[in-house]
Amino acid sequence: MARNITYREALNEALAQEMERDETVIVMGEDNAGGAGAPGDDDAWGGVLGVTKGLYHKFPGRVLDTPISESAFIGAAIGAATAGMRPVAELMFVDFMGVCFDQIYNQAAKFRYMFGGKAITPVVIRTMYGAGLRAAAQHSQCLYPLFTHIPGLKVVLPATPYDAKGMMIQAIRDNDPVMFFEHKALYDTSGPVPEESYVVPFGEANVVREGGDVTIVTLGRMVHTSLDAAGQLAADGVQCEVIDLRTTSPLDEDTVLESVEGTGRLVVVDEAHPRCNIATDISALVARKAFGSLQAPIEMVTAPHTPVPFSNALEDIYIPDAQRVVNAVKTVTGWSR
Amino acid sequence: MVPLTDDRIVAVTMPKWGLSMQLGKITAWAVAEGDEVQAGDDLADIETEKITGTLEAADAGTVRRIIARVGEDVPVSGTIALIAPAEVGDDALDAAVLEARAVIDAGVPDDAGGGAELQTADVGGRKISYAGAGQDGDVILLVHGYGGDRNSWLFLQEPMAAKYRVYALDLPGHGTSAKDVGDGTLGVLADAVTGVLDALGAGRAHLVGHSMGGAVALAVAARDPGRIASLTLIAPTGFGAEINAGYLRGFADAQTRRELKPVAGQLFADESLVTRQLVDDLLAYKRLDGVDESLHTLLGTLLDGDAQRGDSAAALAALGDAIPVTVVWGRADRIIPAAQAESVTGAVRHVIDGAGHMPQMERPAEVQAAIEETIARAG
Amino acid sequence: MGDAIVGVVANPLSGRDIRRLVTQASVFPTAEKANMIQRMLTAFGAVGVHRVLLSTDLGGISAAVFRALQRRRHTDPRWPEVEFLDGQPIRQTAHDTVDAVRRMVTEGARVIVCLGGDGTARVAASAAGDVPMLALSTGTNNVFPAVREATIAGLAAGLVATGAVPAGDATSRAKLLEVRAGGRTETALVDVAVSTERHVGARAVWDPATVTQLFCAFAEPDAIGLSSVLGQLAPVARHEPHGVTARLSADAPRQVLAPIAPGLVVPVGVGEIEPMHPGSVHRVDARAGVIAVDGERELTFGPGEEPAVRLRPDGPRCVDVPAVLTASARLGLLASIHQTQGGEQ
Amino acid sequence: MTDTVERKTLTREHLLDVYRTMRTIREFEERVHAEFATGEIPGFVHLYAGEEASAVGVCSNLDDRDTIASTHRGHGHCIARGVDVGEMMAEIYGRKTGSCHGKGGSMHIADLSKGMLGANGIVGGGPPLICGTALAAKLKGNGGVSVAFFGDGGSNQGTTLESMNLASVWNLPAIFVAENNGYAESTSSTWSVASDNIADRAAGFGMPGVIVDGFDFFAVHEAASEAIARAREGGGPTLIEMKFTRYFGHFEGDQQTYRASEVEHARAELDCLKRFADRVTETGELGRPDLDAVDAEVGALIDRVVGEAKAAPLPTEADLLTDVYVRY
Repeated sequence: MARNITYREALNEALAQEMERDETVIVMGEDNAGGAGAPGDDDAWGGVLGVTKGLYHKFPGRVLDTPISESAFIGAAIGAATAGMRPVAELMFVDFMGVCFDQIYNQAAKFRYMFGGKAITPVVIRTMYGAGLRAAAQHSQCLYPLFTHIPGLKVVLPATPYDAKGMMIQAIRDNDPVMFFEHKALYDTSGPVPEESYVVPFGEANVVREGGDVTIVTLGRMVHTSLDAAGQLAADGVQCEVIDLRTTSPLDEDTVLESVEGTGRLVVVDEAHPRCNIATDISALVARKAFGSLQAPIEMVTAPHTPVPFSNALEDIYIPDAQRVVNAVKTVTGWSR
Repeated sequence: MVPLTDDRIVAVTMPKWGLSMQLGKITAWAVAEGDEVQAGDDLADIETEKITGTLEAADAGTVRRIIARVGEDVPVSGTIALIAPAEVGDDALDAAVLEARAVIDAGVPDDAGGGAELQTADVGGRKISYAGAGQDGDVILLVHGYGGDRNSWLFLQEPMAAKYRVYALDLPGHGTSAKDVGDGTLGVLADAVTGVLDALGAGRAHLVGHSMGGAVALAVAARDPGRIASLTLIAPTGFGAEINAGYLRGFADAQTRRELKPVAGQLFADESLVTRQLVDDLLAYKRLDGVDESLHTLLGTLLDGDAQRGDSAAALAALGDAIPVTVVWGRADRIIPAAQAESVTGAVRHVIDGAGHMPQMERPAEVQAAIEETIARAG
Repeated sequence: MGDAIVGVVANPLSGRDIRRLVTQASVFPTAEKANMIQRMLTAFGAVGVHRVLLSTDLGGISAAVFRALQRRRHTDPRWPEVEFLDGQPIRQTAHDTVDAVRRMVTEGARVIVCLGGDGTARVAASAAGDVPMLALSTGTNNVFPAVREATIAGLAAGLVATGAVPAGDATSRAKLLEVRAGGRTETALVDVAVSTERHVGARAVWDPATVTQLFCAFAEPDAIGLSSVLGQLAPVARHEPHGVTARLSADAPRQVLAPIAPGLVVPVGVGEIEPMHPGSVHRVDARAGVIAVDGERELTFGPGEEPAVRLRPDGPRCVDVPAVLTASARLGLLASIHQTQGGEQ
Repeated sequence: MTDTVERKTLTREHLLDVYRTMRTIREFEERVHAEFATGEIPGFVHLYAGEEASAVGVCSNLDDRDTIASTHRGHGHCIARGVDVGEMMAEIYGRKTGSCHGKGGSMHIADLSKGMLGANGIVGGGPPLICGTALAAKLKGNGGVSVAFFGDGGSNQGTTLESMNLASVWNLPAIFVAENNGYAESTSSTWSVASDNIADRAAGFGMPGVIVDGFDFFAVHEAASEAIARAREGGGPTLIEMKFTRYFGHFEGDQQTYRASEVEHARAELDCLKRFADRVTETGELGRPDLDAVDAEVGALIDRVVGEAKAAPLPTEADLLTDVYVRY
């Protein structure tokens, strides 16, 4: 039976088990070990939010602290990956992609293609995303649409501890560069996670709730928000099918299309900014490939087109909540020509 | 169990289907107060976190009180209805209802009766998981089939625990046991069964084996006939050439939910039993490290090309009639045709209507009856 | 355990003060200091030094030597055993130098090499006692420490430490200036200046207009720094027993162009000049201000404290590098006849 | 070189103003530290207490032609540049009356009218920006200078190194101030680890690099005034490395397991406010009563602004979508 552990513990367990299994797996990032030269355990933060806690001692020499030089150490991780290592580098906040994005989208993503299929770059870049912690505009963004846009990158967003462990192990074993997104608000959520190592393959969406009336496609933290909404809607007889994409690249189009062909109504819930995000991507897909099944226009529930505000009064209305999902579902169910 | 003032009142309780089940929810009542029911009649559809199924009446009688409401979370073994003869007075029934209501409202699972805790034995360097329920009576060991695990007995283990010490194990390569199956021969699997019996200190035991588990049970009996009191074989392998090799290979090779769902459907007479949760659980199992390799190794044990390998009939013949044997088959079995029951010579045969290759899940009460009858014959 | 022990103290902060900004003084990088130490270790090894005690710092010098040691250990063992003085907290102040030198003296160092400028040499000297010192320049105002290739300094220090060259004819005693003000006593190896600046601030003295009085243990015509003012007017050599002092004021009739800091040659007004005999006490005229020792502001004083300066003959014993190597040539210490098979060389 | 430049002599008014500013920063940060513990302050804050001499030592040489950019630890720089303390406290409480109307938060307080280009949540975000403002000042010929404050962590960021090089190449009136508090987050420096001596790098970029005792206002002020005077005359950029220890953790709630005793030592002996007070009273430039009056004045100010901040209105939904574009 799987015991209940937190999202953070699941990630830590995945890293520890993979490092045990394969010595080429190394972990690097700011304060991952917790202070170069610091004794480590009692001193070691193990990453700002403790995901890499304890690894410094278990695997000496394979958990590296870095100076605050993202281009340098993210680039180094990518370089090491081309030379037979399997690095897991931590970009503390995805908001810092600005100071290392070239290494990711112009180097890692393109090596294989540019070198005629001769290079493999098995690097994993873990990063924190998402609003809700009053961290203001430069520490609360989502930005996964930017990475989804890049051919050559895989983009992975686990919403539960079970997926977090399985997808981290898959990411480490994957021979392509993987952007691994962890929502800051999910670290302390817990759920059943088998002790043994296992993988969750990429490109397979997860139908977390079955329902015949409306399809809700979502990802990351918004999976939980959508399930809340679906629960409320079930009370007044509307059965929603909630689909967690789990990965935006590769994208499981079939599961989305099949569900919409069944319900005819689609709401997409995405915490990212509204323009060119996953909601617009999924809407275009369905409008193109399942147009005939649609019985109402597609509804999107996203953040507004503004930077993330600091004040709790504004941040709380910035983040899409269950009520807005319920309203969107009512719109699509109430729509008539 | 809820203390009953009048012992003619029978409390229908929320069953415990699976180790981790704490609460169950009634999705529909099949009966109303005042209905007459026979043993085996459907009482209610129940939904748990893991599985949905139908609760059957264990005893005949009149349904005098429906206590649990549809859609309400009821703790495991909480009383959900009362069956009693017409002459039992209302006040005794109402007292029982009040107490039952208290348990449901408290929401705390009242785990009277030994819950089956998970234990592990080290058998030849392999960790083998097994779980048991029931304090006294003969030891019954339930052995699942290819790709299954000890939870496939969840509809049987709890009810039988009232009379017997019932254990179910995870064979090597399955459940939470070690995933390495070595060369994958029946001997390796039989060692695990013997190992668990040793761990239980069971000098004498009844074996129940499903599909490949049946062949394993036979191998254990052949190896140590004195120790096996009876054999109940459910759709066992090795009693004929024909087998749905497409299902076996499909199960081993499936990578996604879309590929696995139609394959899993072939196990049941009624495909609707294949819920999303069941497919997700099978996928989660198949994605554990080492499982893919083990399932493909075991194909070699089960199949010779597209036909069955292994000759259980010979193994059975070698036992002579020292051990009482019963064979159970679902008439609608699409994996191994029920006709092969004929070649289980000397065994009492039960062919169950409306059941596919998983009668222990599709018709648990009838399979339970068959097992108990075999045990009775063993004396 | 051999007892030919050498102490080496390096100041990571030397060569970085405000004179980088107000003059053209160069920055003396950490890596260069670490290289100098490694060159010295080679020299020590060559002349048979057994053990070297090295100060530790947070600037990266000891770290660089530490890594070099690990690289060399298995390749070429001719370096002496190096011990890093560890354990005491590093406060990144002059205390670190004092603590390190004291440890070296107690652990039996026969010579203490100090890498830094006048300021570092001054602090090291105050803790060296009678142990011979070799000040090697990496600082800004380099009057006291010698500007010399580290390998040569290493050979000299090594030969003294092993006793190959007797300390007697290898070292010479330096003069010392002692200044008392407000209950504090400080020493200087080269000069003491009284400034009208109100605050210690960025420490270095680089604006001659603020200096009102100057005392010099010696004043060489070719020196850099404040002592150059008297070096051009009343030169006094290091080995002469007396010093020299003068009052300075912008409007004094006598002016002298003096290189008071690297890249800074300015006119300085000089009043009457008088010699300083060992032991004689010279009062400071100004009622308040700051007193700089060897060019670094250190003591502030106010009315009623009457600070005073005195010349002392008992300064640190300094290794005379040319003298040591001349002696080694005379004694053929570095020469040796190899008994090759088959006769002569 | 030196005598042509009249150095800013510190009059009595100057010293009093310096003390008032440093005391305001200290009280502001101590109060935020205390208030943060109550949980009323959203998000996380990074406090500047202990480093006052650096901000004030530098900014006391600046005027309205000049611009500074700060780090995520920017309250001290804001106050030293004259940003309204009341608006800053309101911003930290996420109120509509805050410097950024509650939208920016502690890490993004800014006031361009005061030449304060903002605190910055991205390490190394500031240096390229001040190269720009320095270029503008140079092109306008108004003698303005621009200052980038960054931490020892920031000194490793590519943008910082590129900016120092650019400032040299374009000979910009730019001052790079590295506030080296010894710990980038919790990366401690022990002797066996080569610490990046920041001042060394200046030589590589062809500019002077100076190390200054960050706890001593006069040392900072003297070095800064020389560097700023040099920049104003077209002498080009300078790197000043302040060496000192910060009191509070990297972020509020950081238990600082990595440097327990050091903070007590720093607070007791090296505190820049204590040393400043001792020094100016020793020389008689200011009297204790003057300083005590300022302390009382600042205490009252901080109490007032905290009260006002707590009472101030939160932004409303109408504010959510404004200030994104000038026109859209």
